[in-house]
Amino acid sequence: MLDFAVPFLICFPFLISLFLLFSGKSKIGNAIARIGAVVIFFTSVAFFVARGIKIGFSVTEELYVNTEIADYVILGGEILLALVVTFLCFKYKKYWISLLSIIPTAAIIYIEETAAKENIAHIFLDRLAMIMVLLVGAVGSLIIIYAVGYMEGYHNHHKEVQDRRNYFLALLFMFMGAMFGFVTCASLTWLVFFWECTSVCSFLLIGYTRSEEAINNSFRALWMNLLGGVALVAGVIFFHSLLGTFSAREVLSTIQMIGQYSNQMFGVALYIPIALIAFAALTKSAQMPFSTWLLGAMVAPTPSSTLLHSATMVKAGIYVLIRLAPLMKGNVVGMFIAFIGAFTFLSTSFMAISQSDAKKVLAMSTISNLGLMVACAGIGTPETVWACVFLMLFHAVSKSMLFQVVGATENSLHSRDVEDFHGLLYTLPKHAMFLFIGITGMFLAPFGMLISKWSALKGMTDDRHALIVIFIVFGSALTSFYWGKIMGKLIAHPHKKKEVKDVTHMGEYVSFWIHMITMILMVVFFPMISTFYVDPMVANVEMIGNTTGIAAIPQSTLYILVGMLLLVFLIPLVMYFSGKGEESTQKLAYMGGINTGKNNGFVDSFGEEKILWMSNYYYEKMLSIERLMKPCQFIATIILLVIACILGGSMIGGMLG
Amino acid sequence: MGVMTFAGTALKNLFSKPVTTSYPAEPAEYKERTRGHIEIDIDQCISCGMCTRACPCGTLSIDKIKGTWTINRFDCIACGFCVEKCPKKCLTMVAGYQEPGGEKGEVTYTKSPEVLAEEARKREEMAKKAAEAKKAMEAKKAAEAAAAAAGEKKDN
Amino acid sequence: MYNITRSPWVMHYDGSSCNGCDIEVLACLTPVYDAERFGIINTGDPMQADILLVTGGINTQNAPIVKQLYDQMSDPKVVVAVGVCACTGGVFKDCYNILGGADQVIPVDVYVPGCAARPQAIIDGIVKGIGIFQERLEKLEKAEGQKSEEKEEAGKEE
Amino acid sequence: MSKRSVIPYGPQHPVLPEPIHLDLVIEDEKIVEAIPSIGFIHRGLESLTDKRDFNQMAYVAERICGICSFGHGYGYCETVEHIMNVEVPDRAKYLRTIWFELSRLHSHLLWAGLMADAFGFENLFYQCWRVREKVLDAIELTTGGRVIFSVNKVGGVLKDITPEMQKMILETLDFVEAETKVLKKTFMNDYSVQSRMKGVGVLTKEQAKALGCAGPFARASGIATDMRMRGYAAYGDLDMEPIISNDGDCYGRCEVRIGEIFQSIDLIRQAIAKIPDGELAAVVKGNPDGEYFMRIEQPRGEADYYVRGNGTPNLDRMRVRTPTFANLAGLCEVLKGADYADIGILVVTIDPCISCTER
Amino acid sequence: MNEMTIKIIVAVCYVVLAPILGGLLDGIGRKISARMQRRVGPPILQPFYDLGKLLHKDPIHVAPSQNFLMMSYLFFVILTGGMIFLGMDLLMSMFILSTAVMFLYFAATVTGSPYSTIGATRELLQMIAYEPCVLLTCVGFYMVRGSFETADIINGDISPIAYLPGMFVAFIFILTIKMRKSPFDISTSHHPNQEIVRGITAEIGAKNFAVFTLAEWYETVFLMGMVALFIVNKNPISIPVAIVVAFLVYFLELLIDNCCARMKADKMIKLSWMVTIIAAGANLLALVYIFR
Amino acid sequence: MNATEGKNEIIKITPAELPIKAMEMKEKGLRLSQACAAWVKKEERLELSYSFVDDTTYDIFNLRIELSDKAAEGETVKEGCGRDAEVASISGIYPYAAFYENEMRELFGANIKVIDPDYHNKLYRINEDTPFVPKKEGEAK
Ligand code: SF4
Ligand code: SF4
Ligand code: SF4
Ligand code: SF4
Ligand code: SF4
Ligand code: SF4
Ligand code: SF4
Ligand code: SF4
Repeated sequence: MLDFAVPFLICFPFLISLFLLFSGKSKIGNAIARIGAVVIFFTSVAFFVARGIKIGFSVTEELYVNTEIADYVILGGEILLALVVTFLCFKYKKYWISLLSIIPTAAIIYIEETAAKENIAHIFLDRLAMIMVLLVGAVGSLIIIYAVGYMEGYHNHHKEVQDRRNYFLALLFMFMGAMFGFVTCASLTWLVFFWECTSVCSFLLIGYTRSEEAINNSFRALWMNLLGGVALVAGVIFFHSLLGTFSAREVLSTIQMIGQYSNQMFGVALYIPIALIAFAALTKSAQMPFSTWLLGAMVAPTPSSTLLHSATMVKAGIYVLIRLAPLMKGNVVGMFIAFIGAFTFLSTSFMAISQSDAKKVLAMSTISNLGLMVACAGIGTPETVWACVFLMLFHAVSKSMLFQVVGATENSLHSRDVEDFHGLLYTLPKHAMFLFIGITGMFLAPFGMLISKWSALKGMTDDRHALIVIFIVFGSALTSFYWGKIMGKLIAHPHKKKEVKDVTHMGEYVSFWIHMITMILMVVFFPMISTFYVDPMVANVEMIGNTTGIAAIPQSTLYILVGMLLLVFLIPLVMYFSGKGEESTQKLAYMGGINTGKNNGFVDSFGEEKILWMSNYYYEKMLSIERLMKPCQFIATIILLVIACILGGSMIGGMLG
Repeated sequence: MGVMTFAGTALKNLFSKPVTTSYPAEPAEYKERTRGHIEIDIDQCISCGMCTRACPCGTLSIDKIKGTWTINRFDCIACGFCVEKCPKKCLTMVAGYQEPGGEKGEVTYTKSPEVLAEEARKREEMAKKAAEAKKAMEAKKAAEAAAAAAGEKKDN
Repeated sequence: MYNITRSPWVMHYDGSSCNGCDIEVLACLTPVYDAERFGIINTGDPMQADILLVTGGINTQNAPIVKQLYDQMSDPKVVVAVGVCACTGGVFKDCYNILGGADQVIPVDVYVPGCAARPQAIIDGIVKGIGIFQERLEKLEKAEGQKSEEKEEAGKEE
Repeated sequence: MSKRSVIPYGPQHPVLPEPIHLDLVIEDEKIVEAIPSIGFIHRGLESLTDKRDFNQMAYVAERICGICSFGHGYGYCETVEHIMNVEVPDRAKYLRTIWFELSRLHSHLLWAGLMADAFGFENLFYQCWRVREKVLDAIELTTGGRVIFSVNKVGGVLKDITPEMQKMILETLDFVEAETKVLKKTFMNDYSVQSRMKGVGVLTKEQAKALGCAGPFARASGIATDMRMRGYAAYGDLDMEPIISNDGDCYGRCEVRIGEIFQSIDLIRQAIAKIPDGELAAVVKGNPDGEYFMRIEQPRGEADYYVRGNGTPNLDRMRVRTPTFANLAGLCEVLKGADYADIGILVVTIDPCISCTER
Repeated sequence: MNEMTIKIIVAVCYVVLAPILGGLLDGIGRKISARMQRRVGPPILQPFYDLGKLLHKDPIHVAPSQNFLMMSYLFFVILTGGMIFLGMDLLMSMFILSTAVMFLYFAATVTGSPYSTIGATRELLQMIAYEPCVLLTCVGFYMVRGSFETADIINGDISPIAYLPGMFVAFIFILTIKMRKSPFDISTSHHPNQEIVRGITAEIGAKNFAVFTLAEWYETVFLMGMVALFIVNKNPISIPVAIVVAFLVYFLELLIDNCCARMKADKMIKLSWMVTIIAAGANLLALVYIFR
Repeated sequence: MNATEGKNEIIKITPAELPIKAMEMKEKGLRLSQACAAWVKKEERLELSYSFVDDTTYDIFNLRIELSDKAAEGETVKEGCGRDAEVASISGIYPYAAFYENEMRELFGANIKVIDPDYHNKLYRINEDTPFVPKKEGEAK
C-alpha cells in the first residue's frame, strides 16, 4: 500500500486535472474537485501517519529504481511543456521567452539521452520530503475546497471574466501533482520536469482572467521562473558533468567532497552548480530581484495566489534551499544567498508598509518571510535550518488561512482594502477573528514564527553573520508595524455601522477552522514536533550526511519558551473572563468635546455633523513599491553579479593555476 | 547650533534655590496698588448711586431707605471705576482678593443705626419741611382760590 | 476612608474668557506658584481629570462642549469656576451671546472670583475643591457598598 | 478607500491655549486640509455699547483680551479721544508707552513659553514664565493688576509711575534682559529646537502680502511694518526700527519676537529717561460724536479700532479688528502640507488671540 | 533551599518590589525635574498618591474590551521583567515585551477615537525605532556570553560593557524612547501639552490608567535592570556599581528630558536608526571581526 | 524721530462700485486691514467699511458703503443702496476678506453674495439673528 502512495499522490491530481479539463463548463466539475481534494487530503495525511507508524519517520527510502516507462512519460511531458510555452509565447508575441523553455528542454534531453544509463532511485522519502507531502497535501487540498466555493462568488461578481472555472481547478490540481512530484523525486531530471511544470501552471493561473494586466504579469512570472529553470538545468548538467550522476542523493553527499577538495579545482568547481541551483530557488521563492512576479500574481483569483504563496510554489524554492543548506554552510555561496534573503526581508518589509490592498500586504509579507527562510537556509547551520523549517510550516498554514479569509472577506465586503476592514470585528466578526489570529501567527507570540525568529537570530549570531543579523532586526521591527496597524484596523470602533451580508460558504469556514486549529495545535505540540521530527531531520544523516545529531534547540529551552508563549494565549482569556463582572462606566470617546454622541461623528467647522475617519499610515511617497522596487532589484542584481564574478573568477583562476 | 544647550542652565537650576513662593503656608504679599476688592466706609455713603451707575458690570445696588450698599463680589471685576466716581470717596480698593466659595452670594453693608437714625431724622425733617412747604403751598393755593372765588363772586 | 486629596488632576477649559484667567491658571503651574507641590497636574484629557477648571462664561456654542467634557470625567469629580466670567458672566453677562456662568450647564462646586482671578485665588479654589472631592468619594463608596450589600442579600435570598 | 483621516482638532485641546477648532484631513501625518472654525468664545461684547456708556466701555475694551488688555484699553481710549479732540497730557502719553511696552514684554515672554511648550520643551516654558513673573510684578506694582491693568481712561491715565517705581522697573528690565539672553541661546541655537522650527510653516514675503498678514507674523516674512512707526503715544519721540527676519518660518517668527523683547526693554529705558512732568489726564466734557479709524501695534500685530459716536453717552459702534483675525488666513496657508505634529507650533506661531478675534 | 525556592522568592520580590522601586524612581525623577525647572515640585511619594487616587475613582472605559486588554498589557510587562530577573532568556523576553506593547496598542485602537489611534500608531513607530537596537543589544550579550539567559550573562569575568560600549550608547539613546521622555515622547506624553492630547492613553482613565502607570513602573525597573546587565559580572562589587550606573543613567535621561524639544516621529526613527547602526552595528561588527 | 501719521480718509461708494474700487486698491498694492459694518441708529443706516492700508506710508483709505431704506429729506433711496442691496464679495480679490464678510453677514445681516469660503451664517454660531441690527418690523426705533 505504502509503496503506491507516492505515485498515487503524483498521478491522481494529474488525472483529476485531465478530467476537469475535458469536462468543459459542466457543473460536475465542482463535485469532482471537492471529492478529489478530500481524497488528496486524507491520502496525504494517512500516508504520513501510516508511514511513520509502520516504517518509522527516520527511515530514508529510495524507491523506483527501474522506471523506464515513467521516464518516457516525463520526457514527453517536458516536450509538451516546452510546446505549450512556445505556442503561447508566439500567440502573445513574446518570442524570446520561448527560448528560455526550448533551450533547457533541449539541453536536458540531449544530456539525458547521451548519458550512460544509471540505476538510480527516482523517488526518495525522508523526513523533509514527508513533511512537504503533508504540507502540500493538507494545505493544498484545503485551498482547493475553498477555491470551489470562492470561484462561485468570484464569477458572480466578475461578469467580465470568462467563466472557465473547471480549467482553473484543473490547473490547481495539476499544480499539486507537480508539487508532490517535486518534493519526492530523487532524480534531477524529474526534478527539472516538475519544476517546469509548476512554472507553467503558475503562469497559466496568473493569466486566468486574460486581462491585459494578467497577461503581462503572467509572462513576467513565466520568464523569471523559466530563467530559474535555465539555471536549474545548467546546474544539473554541471553536476552531471562533474559527478556523472543525476541522483539527488549523490549530489547531496558531495558535502564531503567540498571538504576534501576545498583547495582544488574540483572543489571550487562544485560551488558553481550549487550556486546555479540556489539561484533557481531564488527565482522560485521570489527573492530580490525576482520579487515582482509574485506581486503580479495577485491579479489572479485568490485561491491561486493562496496556492502560490502559502504551501506550494514559493515553498518549492525553500525546499530546494533546505536540501542545499549543508552544501552552502559556511561558504561564499551560502553567504550571498543568505545576504540576498536578508536583504529581501528588509526591503519588502519596507514596501509592505505602503500597501493598503490586503492581498498586496500578504504578498509583500510572503516575500519578506521567504527572505528570512532563505537567509536561514543560506547560513545552513542546524539552528537556522531548524528555524527555516518551522518558519516554512507556520508560514504555510497562517498565510494560507490569511489569503483565504481575505478572499472571503472581499466577496462579502466587496473590497479588500485594509481601510475598509476598519471595524471588521463589528461587521464580519468571524472573518475578523480569523484574520486576527492569522496575523498573530505571522509575528506575535505564541505562534511559531516568533520562536523560529528567535532560533534564527541565535543561529546567525553563533555563525557570526553580523550584517545579516542587522538586516533581520531592522526588518522584524518593520514587520510589527505593518501587521500591527492592520490588526488595529480590524478591532477599531467602526466609522459607520454598515450592514454586510456574509456570503461565505460552509466549505470555506471549514477550511478556516481547520487552519486555525492546526495553528493552535502546532503551538501546543511545538516541542514535540521539534524533538521528534524536526530535530532529527535537521541533524541526522538524511540531510547532512553522517554528522551526529544534536538538537538544534535544547529541549528545556523549548519547553520554557512554549510555556511562556501559551501564557500569552491564556492570560488575555483569563483577564477577559475575570474582568467580565466588573463594573465600569462607559464614556464617550474624546474629541475635544464636540463629538455628536456617537463616537464616530463630530460637529465640523460649518456646524454640521462630520463622520470621523481614521486611516492608517502608509508613507506612500517614501515607501511605495514603485519607488523602492527598482533600486532594490538593482542592488540585488549587483549582489548576484558579484557572486557570479567571484565564482567565475575563482573558477578561471583555478583553471589557470 | 548645539546639542543640549540647555543642560548647563538646567544643572545650575538644580543646585539653586527654587523660586516658588510658599503660599498658602505663608500669606501672599500684595503690592500697595493691588486691586483686590472694594471696601466701603458705609457710614460715609450718601446713597447717591453714582457707583451703581458707574459700575460696568452692574455689580452694585443701593437701597436709600434701608441705608444699604450691596455688592456681588463674584461679579465684580475690580476695575475701580466706582471708587473713582464716588463723590464721598467712601469706597476704597483694598489689596487681597475675595475668598473663593461654594456660593456666590451678595454682601450687604448697612449703615450703623446712629447714621440711619440721623438720616431718618433728616429725611423726616426734610419730609416735615416738605410737608410744611406743601401745606403752606396748599394754604396759599387755598387762599388764592378763595380770593379768586371771592373775586368771582364779586364779579358776579 | 482613603485619602485622595493629594492628587487632584485638573483639566482646564476656556469657556469664553478673555484669556486673563486662562493665563493665570497657567501661571499657577509655573515655578513661582508651582501647583504641582499639591500634586496638581494639568491634564488635557477629561478621562484622567478630577477637577474641571472653567474660565469664562458659557455661550451657545460652548455649552454642549462644557457639558460633554464634564460627562466624560470619571466620578468623583469637582468643578471650579475661575474668574467672575465663569461665576456669573462678569462684564459680559449682558452680551447677547453669553448665557451666564458655568453653572448654567454643569453643577459648580467652587466659585473663584476675580478679574482676572489671581493665581493664589485659583490655588485656594482648587484646595477648596479638593475637600469636596474627598466628600464625593466617601459618598460614592458608601453608595457602592450599599449596592453590593443589596446584591449579596439578593443572592442569599435566591 | 481613502487613506486620509478626517479628525477634529479642538476646541478643547491642551495645545491650544484657547478654543478654536480645525477640521483636519491628514494623510499619514501630513495635513492635507484644515478648515478653521471659531466662535467658541464669541461673546458679542461690541454690542455692549447699547448698555454701557463710553467711559465704562474702556473697562470692557480691556477685557477683549487678558493679555494685551492694556493695548485694547489704550486703543479704544485714543480713538474716542480723537473723536472728541482731547489733547492728552504728555506725561500720560509716556506712561501709556511704558505700560504698553511692559505689556508687550509680558506677552512676548508668555508667547515664548507657549511656543516652548508647543514643541515640548517643558523646562524652557517654565523658565520663560518665571522671567515673565518679574514683569508681572512690575505691572502689579504700577497698576495694581497682574494682567488687567485698568489704568486707561478717556482723556489720559488713572495712575502715575513714581520715581521709585521707575527704578524698580529698570531693575526688572536688567533682570529680564540677562535672563532672556540665556533663553535666547537655546531658542536660537539648540539642535532639537531648531529641528522643530527651521523650515516649518514657511510663508514667503509674497504670500504674507497676499494673505494680509500683520505683526510679527508678517515681519518674520520680511515685511517691515510696525504701527509704532506711526508715532502714536510717545513712540514718535523714541528711537526704534521694526525688527524683521527673512526666513518666514517658525524660526524667523521666534527670532523676531525675541528681538522685540530686547527692543521693548530698550524703548522702556528710553521712555523712562525722557518722561516729562505734568498732568495725568485731560478733562473730558460732553459725548463723542463722529467716527475715527485708528491703528496701533499690539504684541500680536496691528489692531484696528473703529468708534462711531452719536452724541449720546452710548456709542453707535465700537469695533476692534485684532491681529489674529488678520492672520487666520495665513495660518490656514501654513497648515496646509504641514506635519500633524507641527499643528501646535504653527497655531502658536501666529500668537493667536482667539479671545480678541471673536470678541 | 533549592534553586526552585530561590527563584520563587526572587519572583515574588520582583512582583512586589518593582512597582515600589519604580514609583519611587518616578517620584524622585519628578522632584529632580522640578528642581531643574526651579520649582519645589511634588512630594517624592506623589506617584503613589496618584496611583491610589486612580484606583479609587469610578472605573471608566470607552470600549469595554479596553479593561482586559490593559490588564493583559500589565501582566506581560510584569512577565517580561520577571523573566529577566529570574535569569531567563533575554531575547524571548524582548519578544514578549513587543507582545505586551501590542496589547497596549489594541487597548488604544479598539476605541477608534482619533487621538488614541494616532498615539497608538505612533507607539508602533516608536517600536520601529527602538526594536532593532533592543534586539541587537540582546545579540550583543549573546556574543559576549554565548547565551541569551540573563543568569549566564551576569556570570562573566568582565562586565559586558567592556565589549559592548557602542551597544550601551545606543541603548541609552533608545531608552529615552522607551521611558517616554522628551525628545522622544511622541506616542504619549508625561507633559500635558501635546498635539495628540494624551496620545495612546487618551481614552484611558481611572483604573485603566492606574494599570498603565503600574506597567510603566515595572518597565522602568526592568529597563534599569537591562542597564545594570551591562555592568554586572561575577565580582559582587559590580552589583553596587551597576546600581549606581543605573541611577546615573536615570539621571541622564531626566537631564535629556529637561533639555530637549520633543521631536517628530520621522526624525526619531532616523536618529535612532542612525545611532543603532553606527554605535550598535559597528560594535557588533567589531565583535565579529576583531574579537573573534 | 518718525511720526508717520499718514492719511486717514473715508471714501463713499455704492455697492456696485465696490469690486472696481477694491481692484484699484489691490493694484496700488494696498492691504485690506479690516472690513466692518456699523448700524447708525439715528439714520437707521447700515454702513460697511473696508479699510485699505499702505504698509510703508501708513496711509489708510476706508471705502464706505451706506445702505438704508430711509432717504434723507427730499431725496429718494438710491438705486441699489437699499437696506437689503446685494453687495458682491471681494473674497475673489482679497481672499482673506472672507472672514470679515462672513462676520458682517452673520452679525449685521449685510447681504453679501458668494463668499468663499462661506460659513452660511455659522461662523460664530450664535442663537440670535443679526444681533447688532434691530429687526425690521418691531422695535426698530
Ligand atoms: S461564499 Fe458564496 S459567494 Fe462567496 S465564494 Fe463562496 S460560494 Fe461564492
Ligand atoms: S468587491 Fe471584489 S468581488 Fe466585489 S466586485 Fe469588487 S472586486 Fe469583485
Ligand atoms: S450725582 Fe449728585 S445730584 Fe445726582 S444724585 Fe448723585 S448726588 Fe444727587
Ligand atoms: S470695582 Fe468695578 S466692577 Fe467692581 S463694583 Fe466697582 S465698578 Fe463695579
Ligand atoms: S458713590 Fe459713594 S456715596 Fe454714592 S452710593 Fe456709591 S458709595 Fe455711596
Ligand atoms: S473674569 Fe475677567 S479676566 Fe477672567 S475671563 Fe472674565 S473678563 Fe477675563
Ligand atoms: S490683539 Fe490679541 S493680544 Fe492683543 S489685546 Fe487683542 S486679543 Fe489680546
Ligand atoms: S493669543 Fe490672545 S487669547 Fe490667546 S493667549 Fe494670547 S492673548 Fe490670550
